Amino acid sequence: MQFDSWQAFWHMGGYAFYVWASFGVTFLAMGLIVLNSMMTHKKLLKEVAQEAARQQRIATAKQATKQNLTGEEV
Amino acid sequence: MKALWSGIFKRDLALAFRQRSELAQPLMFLLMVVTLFPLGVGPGPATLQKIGPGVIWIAAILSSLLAMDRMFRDDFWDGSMEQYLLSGQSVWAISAVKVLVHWLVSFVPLLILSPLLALFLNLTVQMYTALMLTLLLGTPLLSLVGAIAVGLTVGLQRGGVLLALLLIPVFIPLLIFATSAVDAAALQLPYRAHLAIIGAMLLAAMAAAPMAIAYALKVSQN
Amino acid sequence: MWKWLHPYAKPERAYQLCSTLQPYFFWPAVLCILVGSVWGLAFAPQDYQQGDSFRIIYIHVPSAILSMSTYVAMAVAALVGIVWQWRTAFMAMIAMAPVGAVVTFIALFTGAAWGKPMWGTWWVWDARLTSELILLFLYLGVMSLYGAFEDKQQAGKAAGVMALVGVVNVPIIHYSVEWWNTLHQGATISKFDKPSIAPEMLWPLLIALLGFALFIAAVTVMRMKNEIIRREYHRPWVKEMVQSAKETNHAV
Amino acid sequence: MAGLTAHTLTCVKRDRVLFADLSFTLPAGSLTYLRGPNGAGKTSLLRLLTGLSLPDQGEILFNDAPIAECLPQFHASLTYIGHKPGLNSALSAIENLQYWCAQHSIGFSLDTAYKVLTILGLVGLEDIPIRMLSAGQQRRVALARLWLKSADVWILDEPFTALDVNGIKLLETHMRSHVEQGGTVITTSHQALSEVAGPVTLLDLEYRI
Repeated sequence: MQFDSWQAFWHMGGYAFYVWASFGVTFLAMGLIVLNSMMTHKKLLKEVAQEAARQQRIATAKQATKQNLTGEEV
Repeated sequence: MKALWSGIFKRDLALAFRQRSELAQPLMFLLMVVTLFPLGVGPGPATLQKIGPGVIWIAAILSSLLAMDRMFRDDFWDGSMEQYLLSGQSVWAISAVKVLVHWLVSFVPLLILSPLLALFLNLTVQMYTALMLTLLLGTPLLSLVGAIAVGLTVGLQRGGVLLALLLIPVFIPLLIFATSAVDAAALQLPYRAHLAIIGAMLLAAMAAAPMAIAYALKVSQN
Repeated sequence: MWKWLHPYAKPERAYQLCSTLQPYFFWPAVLCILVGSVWGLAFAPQDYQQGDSFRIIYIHVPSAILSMSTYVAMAVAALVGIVWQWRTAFMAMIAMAPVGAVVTFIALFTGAAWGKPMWGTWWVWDARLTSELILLFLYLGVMSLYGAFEDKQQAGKAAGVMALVGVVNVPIIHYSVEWWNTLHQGATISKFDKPSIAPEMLWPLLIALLGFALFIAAVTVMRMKNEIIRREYHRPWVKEMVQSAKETNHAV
Repeated sequence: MAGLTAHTLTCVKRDRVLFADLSFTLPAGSLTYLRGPNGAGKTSLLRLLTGLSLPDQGEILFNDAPIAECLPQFHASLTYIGHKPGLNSALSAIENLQYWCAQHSIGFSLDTAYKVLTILGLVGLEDIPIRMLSAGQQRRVALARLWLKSADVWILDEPFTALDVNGIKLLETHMRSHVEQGGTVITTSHQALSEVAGPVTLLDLEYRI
């Protein structure tokens, strides 16, 4: 440890603001892009599920009309 | 060869001649932007001489961005582009000819206008010579590289601002070398190295850009 | 020779590969960045000239180096996509752009925050900062071009061309700016033969560099997965995958 | 004479599958009428056939050779008339056609051009800028290419748009005579072709969700 005390560590030889701002902004930016990627991933999975459900509905609707038609013929 | 000459070169020149007012507008813009600087920063001859080369080059880049998308826009939207691509000519050759015509009709007038700009900004004769040489070597580079970005954005409804965003960072080295050549000339220093670098960039662009433009045009057709 | 690579050009295989690689990139990245930062902040010796402000180097230098290399990697992906017509290569390219832009932003911010105590002002038109700024513009250009197209297939190709135009320019920009302004501190890390910084200072820097590289790789594979789903959502395998993911979630 | 074959074509546009595994042949001496609802991919299919865009899967054969390998020859024997007329609005009909012929390396004589424009009922409109012409007249100028270039394969995307009854009849007659000489025509249209056009092969595209 290069610093005598925690206080000295946080003080960073008088450059506390610049050092901690740099590290803070860096980690914030990194966290944000990871978060953004994860959120997008979740959103996309949801959209795919919705799309699948929509396809399902269309298929059932088609099936239903077909059955109706054949039913009338019989 | 004949197909390119009479089908593209003559056609584009005829069209440009017919749309003269459209061609004159970027030049008027250039002239006005240059006029703004003495009004904005003060008319002191020394100041003007200092900022002059940069101002002329920046104004030239900005005004060229305004007119750049003329190169392919009409052809794309009226379907002429499809017909070019189906003409059996190689697309890179067509693009090269179109870029050449674009340079002739939009930058040669600028070169002719440049003595006036030099007068406005109080450039010395040595500086003007250097400016002229950098413009002569640098503006074809603007046309060539610009055409790639125009080819990419031509299919977009509102590509105008995007075009500028794409191109401005790419033009920065040219701006640096061109203005510092003029600065060197102002100090009576040799500036052949600057010209050589701009010339090298121009040659590289001449070799690579037509292919890239052709690819961009094909992508925009998809 | 490159035949073994071809299966990975298929989106499905590429997706699986990304999923496999993701934890191997992400957790070591977190670890390396933490170790590098803590070591650099608390244990590395003070610089005799710059005092403790030099500790910003542990994020500034890795981000500055990697912002450039990420752009180059992006251009390589674009070239692969254009030459061999791999759709996944374009996806990889566009996945790299945002993380590259973030890293460039970090390099810019930390450069400014380092400059303030050193030069007395937040922004100096110093060579490295200026070329980082232009690099950020290039990243933003590629991203906005990609965003402007509705057809993402076309968008990928267009952005790829722009990335290539940019990468030709990156060295020119770098040297022109450097030459334009020689006020610059000189790169400290590449001089391995005659190290200008003490080894106790260098080690945490190298660890942080590795951490940043792994971080970029991790975010790239994450975003590439997103890109694959976005473009392939109509394919059966995506639906099956979502379905099975849901089932395992329910099971948990 | 030449034929055009599509082999297991798949086209994905804006992440939607327009058609998949589509195979068909357009033999020499045939007129094919491509039908399908809006958004089914008719224009996309025609553009694939011209080589303007590339299929996601499959290939197109011209005289049994993939078109990518014989593009200049293929384009030399192709006339494509798209949605967009391909005419510059500041140039006149004659100028547009003259430059077009030069680009496509076709011999051009003013006499022929005037004659073709006369057939198309454009007497007196030959040398005024295209933008002064009505939509139907512009369409006729675009169609003049079918008379100027002797190409085997015609790919026509909605050629009847904006044409009046006479114009439609004129074009249908011309298509028929081209087919009778062994040419290949594929066209889309919103209205069914009349019997003037001669025997027609139907090709249907479905709208896929």
